[in-house]
Amino acid sequence: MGKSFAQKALERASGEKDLVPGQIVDAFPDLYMSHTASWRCIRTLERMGVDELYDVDRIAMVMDHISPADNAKTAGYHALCREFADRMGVRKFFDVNAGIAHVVLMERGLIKPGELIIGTDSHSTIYGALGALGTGVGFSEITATWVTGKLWMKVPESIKVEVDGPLARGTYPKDVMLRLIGDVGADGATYCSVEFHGSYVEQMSVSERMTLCNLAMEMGAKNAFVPPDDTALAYLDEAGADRGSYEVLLPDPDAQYRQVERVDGRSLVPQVAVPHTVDNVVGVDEVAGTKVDQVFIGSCANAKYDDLAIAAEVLAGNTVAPGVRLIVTPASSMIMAKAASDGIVSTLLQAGALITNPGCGACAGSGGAMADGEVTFSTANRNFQGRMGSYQSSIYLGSPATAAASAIRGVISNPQELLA
Amino acid sequence: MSELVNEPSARRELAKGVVGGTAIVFGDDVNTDVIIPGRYLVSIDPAELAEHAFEPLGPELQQRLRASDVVVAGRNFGCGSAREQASTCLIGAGISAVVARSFSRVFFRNAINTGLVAVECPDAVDAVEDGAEVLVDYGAGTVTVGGQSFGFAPYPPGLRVILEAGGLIPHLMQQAKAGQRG
Amino acid sequence: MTTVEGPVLQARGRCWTFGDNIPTDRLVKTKYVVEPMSVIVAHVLEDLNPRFPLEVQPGDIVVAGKHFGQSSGRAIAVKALKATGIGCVVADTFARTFYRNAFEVGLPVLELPGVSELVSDGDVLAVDVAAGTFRNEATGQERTVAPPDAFLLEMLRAGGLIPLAKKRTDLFDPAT
Amino acid sequence: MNMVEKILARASGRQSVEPGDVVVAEVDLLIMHDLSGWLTSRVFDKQVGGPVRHPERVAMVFDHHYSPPTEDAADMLKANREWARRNGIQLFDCGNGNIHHTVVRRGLVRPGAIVVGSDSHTPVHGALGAFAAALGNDSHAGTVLPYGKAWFRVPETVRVELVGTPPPGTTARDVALWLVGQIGEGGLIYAAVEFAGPYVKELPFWDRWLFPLLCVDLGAKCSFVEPDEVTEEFVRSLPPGAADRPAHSDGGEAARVLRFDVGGVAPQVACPPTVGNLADVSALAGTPVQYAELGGHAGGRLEDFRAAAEVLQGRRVHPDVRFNVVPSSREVFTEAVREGLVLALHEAGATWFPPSTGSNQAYNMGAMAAGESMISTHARNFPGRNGSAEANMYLAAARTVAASAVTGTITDAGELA
Repeated sequence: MGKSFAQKALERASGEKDLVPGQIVDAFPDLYMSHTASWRCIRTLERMGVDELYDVDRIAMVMDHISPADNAKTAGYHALCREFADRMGVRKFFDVNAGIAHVVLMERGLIKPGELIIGTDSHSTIYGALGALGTGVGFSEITATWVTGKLWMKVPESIKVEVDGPLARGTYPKDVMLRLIGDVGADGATYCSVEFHGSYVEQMSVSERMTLCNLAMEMGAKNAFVPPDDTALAYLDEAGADRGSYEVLLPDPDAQYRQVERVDGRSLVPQVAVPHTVDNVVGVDEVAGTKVDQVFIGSCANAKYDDLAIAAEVLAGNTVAPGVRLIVTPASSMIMAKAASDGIVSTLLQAGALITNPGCGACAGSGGAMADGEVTFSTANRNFQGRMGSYQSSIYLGSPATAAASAIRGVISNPQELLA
Repeated sequence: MSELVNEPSARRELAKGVVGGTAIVFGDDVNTDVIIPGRYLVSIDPAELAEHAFEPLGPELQQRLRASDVVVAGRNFGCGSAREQASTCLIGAGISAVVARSFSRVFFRNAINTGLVAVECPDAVDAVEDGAEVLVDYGAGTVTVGGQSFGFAPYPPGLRVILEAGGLIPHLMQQAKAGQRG
Repeated sequence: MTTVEGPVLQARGRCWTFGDNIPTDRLVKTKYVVEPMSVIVAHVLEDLNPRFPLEVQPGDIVVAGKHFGQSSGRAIAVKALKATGIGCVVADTFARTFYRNAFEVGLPVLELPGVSELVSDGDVLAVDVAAGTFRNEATGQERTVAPPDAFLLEMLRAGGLIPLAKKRTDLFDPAT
Repeated sequence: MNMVEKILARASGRQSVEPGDVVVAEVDLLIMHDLSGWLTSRVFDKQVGGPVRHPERVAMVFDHHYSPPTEDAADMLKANREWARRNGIQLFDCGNGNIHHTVVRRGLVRPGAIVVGSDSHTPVHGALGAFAAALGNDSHAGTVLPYGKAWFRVPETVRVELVGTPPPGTTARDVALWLVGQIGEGGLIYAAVEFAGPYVKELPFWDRWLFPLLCVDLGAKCSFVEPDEVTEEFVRSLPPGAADRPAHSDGGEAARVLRFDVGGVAPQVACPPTVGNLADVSALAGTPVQYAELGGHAGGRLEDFRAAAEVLQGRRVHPDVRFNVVPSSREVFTEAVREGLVLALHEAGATWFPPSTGSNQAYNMGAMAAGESMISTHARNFPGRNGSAEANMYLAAARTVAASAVTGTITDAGELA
């Protein structure tokens, strides 16, 4: 019987053969990512009284969640992380200026096909866009892995998602994923490895695949996966990952899937996740006209270069509606540089956007807090109650194009009307 | 050490293999932003976190939570972020077990790793009403509700050791000590 | 029963001394600015003397060096000092916005160059702002300076600018 | 009469005024930021009430927050927005820029006008030949909002004449910092400080700006540079606004004249704990810094970004330093993109932040842990303003800030290898 990607990746990481779904193994991850929560790992390590680490080169720390520090306490946590990285020789340390951990590690060639990557962030599923098995864990587990190099993993069942295209103008991978999450539900893929296949996925850029894999988390996935192809290898080349340093793992053609889901991109309209759950998804026209106070274009789901370019395309020649705040937070420093050099920053500024420093920004509580009764339209991946300020505020999720159109009109709007 | 071994009273009961008491019942898809809002993640102290557990749902519910021993929930409990404080705050609030139809996977991992009993038992969830007495016999693999007993798949031995040690870090430290002695 | 309109312009009480160039940021730290006065007053000047907010008594007198109350023009700093119930502030010199705010919120203050050399913490002082007189009862030293402008004294007696402006429509709103 | 006296006489309907007179004058512009606006609106609503007499003469600029980090901050901004809308007041929401730079760039400040605000640096508008003073919330709530008026005591004028040409590498900010050290904090309490002399006359507008800005640290009530061709040309570059009513001194009114030769001034650093604690940059060379920032009332100008870009050319920010760049206004940000400065500084390792007051008091950014140090173009360095009271803030010119960002220690740009 053929093997899924996850079976192969966990066999590689555990050194065991012929794993079957449900089996629990000790796996040795290739990289342990911890974001601003690293301070908790460091404190835990201190209390354990351990100072010998398994392999310091597998530690990656990125100060992305509260960047820059918002008070003396968080400044102290950042300082603790810097001091630790310096003392222990953590070379993959990225400070508050770098951007969102996932994006930073990928664009710098630190995530490679076939690898097992764990992170203190649930959206670590994103690493599947380069054919790695990425999954989120708690900070105790990261600390334990620093020390022992291993952690227990259950071999997941796999789900195959086929996306057919092309997508209609004004719809994007974000719309594909929101539709899919709406269809299968927030727990539709719990503990599963979600593999994306199909004609349209093959045409997607790595950035678009990142949006797919990132949002797979919102249907409960353990990890996500897009088969690495020439597109992925070219991305890795540019990111500086040596081709000899990794092995592409592909599922066997006769791999077993628990289920197969299909999204027909051709018939898709822009989708919106309505408060307060990500699987509460409707076509944009059903909520068009809802007043928004704030629009946030940011997060690891949709603040990559092409996301900013899409927003700029919609915003060009338009201005943000009076009374609406448009916050744009580029996902990384490299994305900011590209956007500054090719006119995207200018276009956004002229439209009235507030461009912040790269990082998680408002998605993780650095700014963008709302007062009672306010509404944000966001390109992020969560719309849970109270995530951005008041428990009595609302978050709608959609693509950068829908976000930009809604900023221009001051109400949730179908971007297809502006792109026509 | 006090921050690592979460809530000693819950552990004492664990040793006997049975935990439980009054249940508080939730629906499906309870997410981590509701369990412990992101703004409080600057703490890892169970007691401090417990003050803010379920804050978005209001003070009345929070009071009931603190007076309860078992969280009973529908599908996909703990969906959302990987924040370990989602289970730590429940321990701080005096919760000794969570019985749900299903868990999000990161929450499930975090529960084991912080020493919180988390069992999937849909039949028991069907039978529970708010405020009922729920006992989880963790060794026997049963949940008892009002005289009725429901089975659940016992933890794999590897995970059970972690849980019984009070979580992953205490488990590692026990191992290290044993190693030193040996 | 008598009604006192505005603050008493004479004060007699124990003195608390502070140095030169104290900014309003340190009277009321930024993080407390938006808090209710009951919270602010529990932290006033705590950075410079943690005992002050805990032990200050109504009628006590604050004595400072040069340029007291510099930096931000926030009146909240003066309101916080007033809320402690102190009788008045005497300083070698005041920052201008602090001085102005003091009269506007009704806290008596007296500018007396050299005063910081005349006092030690805990000395009992008697100050009459309207007369411009100062006496350190512990040392017997006395000083007299020109009192504040008549307009400022009128403001103090009215209880501050807002009550004064309501009364003196001839000044601020002659049209009505 | 001098410029200030003429403006106060006109606005209070008098033929003439003299130092010491108390006058009630018509106010042309009241400016408030998110914090002072909130405090003032509460006093107004609770203790005064009623309509705002001239809402078109009131502007609120959200600059301490560029994006609220907490629900409490969001509540404050929402209350401010609603209060501004209810009273018909002009609002410049988050991201437009620093309060003083924004109202100037939008053409709201005119020569000869009376400008008041709670921000202590409000006197900076004397750079345009306005009479500008910082008043407390109660003045605004009690008289400016309900009646359009405020009381003023006419200040004595002290004329500060600057002569000489500083050495290359010494910028206007260095001279301004140095002057605070020379005159001393609180050295000119209550004065109207006129900046004059050949050095000042030769400065372009945005460099002149730095002098009235510092007068608050001298204890002055207001400060000004007599309007001249430089002022006129600058005002012509602004969007049209209310009429200009420039006033000029008749000459010889100053109670005192202070004369300084700036010919030997080296680049300066103001050290903790106060703005008047000055030293030559060379005396501090080697002091480690973890943060560097271009921003604040005194920074975030195009001139600062150009100076930094020049220093950073062919160099990179030290890995241990976070170098934050905060434009003073949306206009400056847009122009910086156009000039390629955004890309140049970003690629050298700086991080751009939204137009605002940046790390001023650490509302959105700039919080430091105990023992950390920042060097910046900001206007203030009191302990506890930016996170821990055990953190250190050094103030300097953009060149010094950029050079220090490169080496990770306080560095004179002229000494960079």
